[in-house]
Amino acid sequence: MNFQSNTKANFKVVGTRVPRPDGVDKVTGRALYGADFNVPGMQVGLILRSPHAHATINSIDTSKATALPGVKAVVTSADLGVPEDESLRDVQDNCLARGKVLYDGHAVAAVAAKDMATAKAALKLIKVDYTPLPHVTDVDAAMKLDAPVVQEARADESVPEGCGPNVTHYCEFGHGDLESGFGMADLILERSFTTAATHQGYIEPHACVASYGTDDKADLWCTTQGQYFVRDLCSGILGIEGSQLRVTASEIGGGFGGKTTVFIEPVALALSRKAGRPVKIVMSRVDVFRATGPTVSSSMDVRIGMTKDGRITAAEAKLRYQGGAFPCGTVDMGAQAAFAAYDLKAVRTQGWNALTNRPKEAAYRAPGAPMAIYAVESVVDELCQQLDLDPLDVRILNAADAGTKSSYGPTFDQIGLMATLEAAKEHDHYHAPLGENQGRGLSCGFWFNFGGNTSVSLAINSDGTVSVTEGNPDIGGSRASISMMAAEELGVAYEKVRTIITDTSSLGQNDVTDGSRVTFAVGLATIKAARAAIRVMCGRVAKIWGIDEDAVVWEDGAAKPSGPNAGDFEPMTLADIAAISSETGGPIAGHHEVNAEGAGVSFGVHLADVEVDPETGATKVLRYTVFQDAGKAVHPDYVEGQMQGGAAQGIGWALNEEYIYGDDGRLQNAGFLDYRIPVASDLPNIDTVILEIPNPGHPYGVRGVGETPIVPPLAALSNAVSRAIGVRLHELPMSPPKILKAVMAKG
Amino acid sequence: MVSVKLWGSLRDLADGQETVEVEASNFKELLDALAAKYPALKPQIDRGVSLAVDGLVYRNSWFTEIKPDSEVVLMPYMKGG
Amino acid sequence: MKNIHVSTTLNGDDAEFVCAPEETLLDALRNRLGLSGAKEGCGTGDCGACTVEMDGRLVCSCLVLGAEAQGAQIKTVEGMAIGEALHPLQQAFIDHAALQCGICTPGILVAAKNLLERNPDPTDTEIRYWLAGNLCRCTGYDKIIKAVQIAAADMRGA
Amino acid sequence: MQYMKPSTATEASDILARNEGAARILGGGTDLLVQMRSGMIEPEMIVDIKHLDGITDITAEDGGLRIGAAVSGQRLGEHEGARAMWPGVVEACELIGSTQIQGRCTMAGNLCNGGPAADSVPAMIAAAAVARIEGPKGARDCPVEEFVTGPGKTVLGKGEFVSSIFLPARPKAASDAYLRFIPRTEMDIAVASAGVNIVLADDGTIKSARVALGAVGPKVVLVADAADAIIGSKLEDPAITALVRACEAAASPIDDKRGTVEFRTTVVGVLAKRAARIAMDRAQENATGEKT
Repeated sequence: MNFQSNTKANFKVVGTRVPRPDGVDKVTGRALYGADFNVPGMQVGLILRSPHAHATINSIDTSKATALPGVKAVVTSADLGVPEDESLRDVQDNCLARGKVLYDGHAVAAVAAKDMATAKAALKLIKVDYTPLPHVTDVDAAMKLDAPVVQEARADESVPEGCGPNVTHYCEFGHGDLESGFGMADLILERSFTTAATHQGYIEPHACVASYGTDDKADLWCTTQGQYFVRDLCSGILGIEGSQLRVTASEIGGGFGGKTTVFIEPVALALSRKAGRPVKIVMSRVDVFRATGPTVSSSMDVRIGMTKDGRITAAEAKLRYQGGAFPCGTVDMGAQAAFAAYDLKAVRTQGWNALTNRPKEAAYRAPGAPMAIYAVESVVDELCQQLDLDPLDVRILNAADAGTKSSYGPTFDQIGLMATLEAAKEHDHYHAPLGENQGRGLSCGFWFNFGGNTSVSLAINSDGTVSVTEGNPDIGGSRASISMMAAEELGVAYEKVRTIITDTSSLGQNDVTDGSRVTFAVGLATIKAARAAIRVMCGRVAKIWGIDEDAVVWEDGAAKPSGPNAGDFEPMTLADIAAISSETGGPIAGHHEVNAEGAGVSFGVHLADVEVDPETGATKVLRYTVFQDAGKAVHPDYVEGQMQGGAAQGIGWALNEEYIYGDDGRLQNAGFLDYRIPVASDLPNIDTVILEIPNPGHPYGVRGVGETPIVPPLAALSNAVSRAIGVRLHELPMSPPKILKAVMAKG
Repeated sequence: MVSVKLWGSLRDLADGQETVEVEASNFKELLDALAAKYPALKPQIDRGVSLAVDGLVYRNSWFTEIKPDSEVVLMPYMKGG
Repeated sequence: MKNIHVSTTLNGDDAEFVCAPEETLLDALRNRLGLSGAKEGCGTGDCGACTVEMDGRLVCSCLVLGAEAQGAQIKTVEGMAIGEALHPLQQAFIDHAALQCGICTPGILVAAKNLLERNPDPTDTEIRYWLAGNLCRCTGYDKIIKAVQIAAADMRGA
Repeated sequence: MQYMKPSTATEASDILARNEGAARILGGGTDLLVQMRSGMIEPEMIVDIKHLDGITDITAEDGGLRIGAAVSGQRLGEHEGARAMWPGVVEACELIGSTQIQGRCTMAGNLCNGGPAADSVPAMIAAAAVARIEGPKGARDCPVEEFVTGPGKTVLGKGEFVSSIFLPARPKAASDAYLRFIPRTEMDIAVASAGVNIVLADDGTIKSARVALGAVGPKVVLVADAADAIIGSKLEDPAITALVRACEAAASPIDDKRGTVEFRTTVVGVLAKRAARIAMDRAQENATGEKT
């Protein structure tokens, strides 16, 4: 039979809305998350953090803490080596400061003690002698030539002469002749924007239990988006071999990119090594905000030229991002994504990254894209307003499509942007009447999507059931979609399949659950693993029937003769074959290991209706609709869930969420009270329209869907607010004081 | 020969060219050839690059086949959330 | 530090535990009584992940002392299902994909159950305001509200 | 640390007096436990007052209502009599925190915390509520507007605690309302707030009024000029304009992470205007028995 990939059209399981296999565990409280895991003899680990935005550490005196009864270990960066690899060194220095503290909340030392009270008392006994240094938290201030220097000599070779000392990276993308393009425009608008740093805001704080033996064998249980990456980082930092550190991922209480690195795990391992006992660290919410990765904050200039009939003639963006106290390349992705939705003859984006005294940036859902696209989509909207053009028609007129040379270089293959725009145009939301103080905004969004390293093992059990083993934590129902694809390929009932997520010692490498990769890449590997098992089963049946292996085909969950010439045999089902596997050659399994490519980009379009109270500046979201190309939607409920959840995060970013630093460089709102993520009563129902334009890179046509939906809400909300109040804001979040100020300034 | 399109900030490191030509039949040969011909590109290649071949983005697959008429675009190594 | 002996009723059963005076009910449930369904998301009453019922009222168990449970009736997510039968809310949450990561789910289920016992036929707006203290970062709340409505209809019919 | 559960007011007062500075009252605990958690306070003793006689009761008294210090927001909201008589106070108390916080928080605790943004306090001050204080020398009463002396500071002396809040009797043609502004729809601290209490004359004009503003100064303020602006009116436009001006003039807020001086000053006037209109509608309905 033919095992080549093909894009399947008729599905039995894929596309249905089956109950997720971990559902009962998660509605009964039985599921074990990071902080729910305990081992005997466990000590409590606590981390001492910097009260300064920027300071030299002259000395750390841990003697009194070490001497406190009940304290089992105290560690500082002196207990770790200095990794050669620069990015690993940055990760380590972020987990325990070396020489300088670089931001408010930067970890300095840690203790392990018999209980929380002792650990707290021990932290107070650690004496750190600091010399405070000048600090900088704003990106534009950090870019200046005379800005306080966060870290010396961190610029890479891309940074041109003449940049300030905190600029670590520069990038530029685009094609065509900008000046002649702008020359053809009837209207050119140039606008500047800023966006605040936002946090992923997962409800589960980071937590882990480390158990390090005197034989340098260690186990780590933690909440993470990628146990393998945690293993690689921790074994590098601790200087132990990867095989000797087994990392098991707990159930994960949200990540959104923020759990793609380590913060406490190497510290817990170092404490456990020194204490000779298991150590558990659970971060407080305050520490999560102060010391784990928010996204970048940005300052941006966008210039776009348009003809009076709505054709964009040239477009340019300058993006300045800060990603905290360590170099980061997020601006690369913003600069590439900024104009992805448009078919442009002349386009250029430039990006700069600057260091600031803020926590090290971590990935957050489509990292780098939301802010850049917000700026672009705001200017496109204003051009439409000034030229009196329909904003959706203008998007359709300029939309990227198959064959478009994208703003970041490659020529697009099949993409779903036009279909989503047309779906939005046909939808009744776009034509519904609006009342006083109400406005409608729209925005396109884009994300690249990735594949990546993936290993899947699939066993056919002798009772005719199927066990799938994979290595990517299930954040939003992926066990269900993986089981569905296995069932689909094997032709068995969904209920016959159970998918489990295993530890780093039990399966080959799996990249982090990021880049909207899991349903795509793990699904692909699962389908291929199932095909490998089918090949074994067909071989067994061929022997039983005494015919050629090629004369056996797999259909509807059973091996059948390929045609009348192959012979007349009763089909043998998977269960029939499994039951006699020990007699026919032993256990039957399939596996697949791949660095999956061909993920396929994803586009979305969002429509938002808002009402602004002109006397208070309060914005109420009245109606919201998400249109997105999902490729084949394996489990439509969870595809819709990604679209709704991303939209809600983007709405929070647009309206209220922000990192607020005081003049002292300290974070002022490290808690859910003043870091305001949307609550249930803030939001309307979020309607979804799934477009299914198959991805040719996946056997079932699957595309990643998780990240794109956070991108459009920023501009959709800003465009809606500006149309509601008749004046445009150029700053996120659009908190009520800013909106009221704009309304009052308008008069 | 394969034509490789460089992103803007790499062009200064490759004698100002937007497109460079190298002899390569796959991703790995292409990276090696680029680094040999334009040593200034090596730091970025070592940090990681992705490659778009005929519109599909590959993050680091050495043996991805490249045909002489393929559209090849170098991109920064990408990460997601 | 003098530990306190506490006798309470937990999901209908007598329960006893010893806790430190400053120890929260949440810590007592998780560390003394072995029930980890209530989660700590913030420790300051701002996220609702630790929601339990105490004498018929919803509380953030992170803002209640363990000592205060003396003589009280405490109900947690672990008490919602009866034997093999899930509570209609639990079933609706599974059937209608009202959870993604699931960390907020126990708190939301306890809060929603308390609402439906007071108001069997709430409006969407009433559900949204009742659950405003239960943060969910994954779902955008849409499917949660719908699942509560479906469970409410189911319970009215039952 | 110790956890104490006194059963009489004398016992409670005695414990507090003997442990001055080291003991803290536990009512609903929704502020206390947050402060303990953050390390802001480290009490040596916690005095749980929920077991004192009458402390969880709502009782009729002299035509008004006495609300025990441990009555939760949700319980107050369930009390039909309280809702009917002082809807503004009840709705203010119901705005303290989430449903879960409502199961525990109390008006007395909200008051004793001494914060300028406490939701129930402007409504209580507008209502001319009176705090009953128990102490070593027995009970004494203190008008709520005199209770807080500065941010986090109150009139409570050694061994004293609040045992109840008294909401006075009121005529039929009267009502109150409370509004606050928060950036979200729930779960935030008030950025500005206003409580308005009015009594109507037979001709439908406002006979007397009290207007209190929150989060626009170091403590909640009772603004006599704002009340004067609407007394004698039926909230016609000039009276409303005068009310807004008086509130803006009385506001002396700060810039912080929750709002700016400009924003708070503007919005507190808007809230006072809107609260006055709601109170007026309610009072007219009470006077005529008809919905307006």
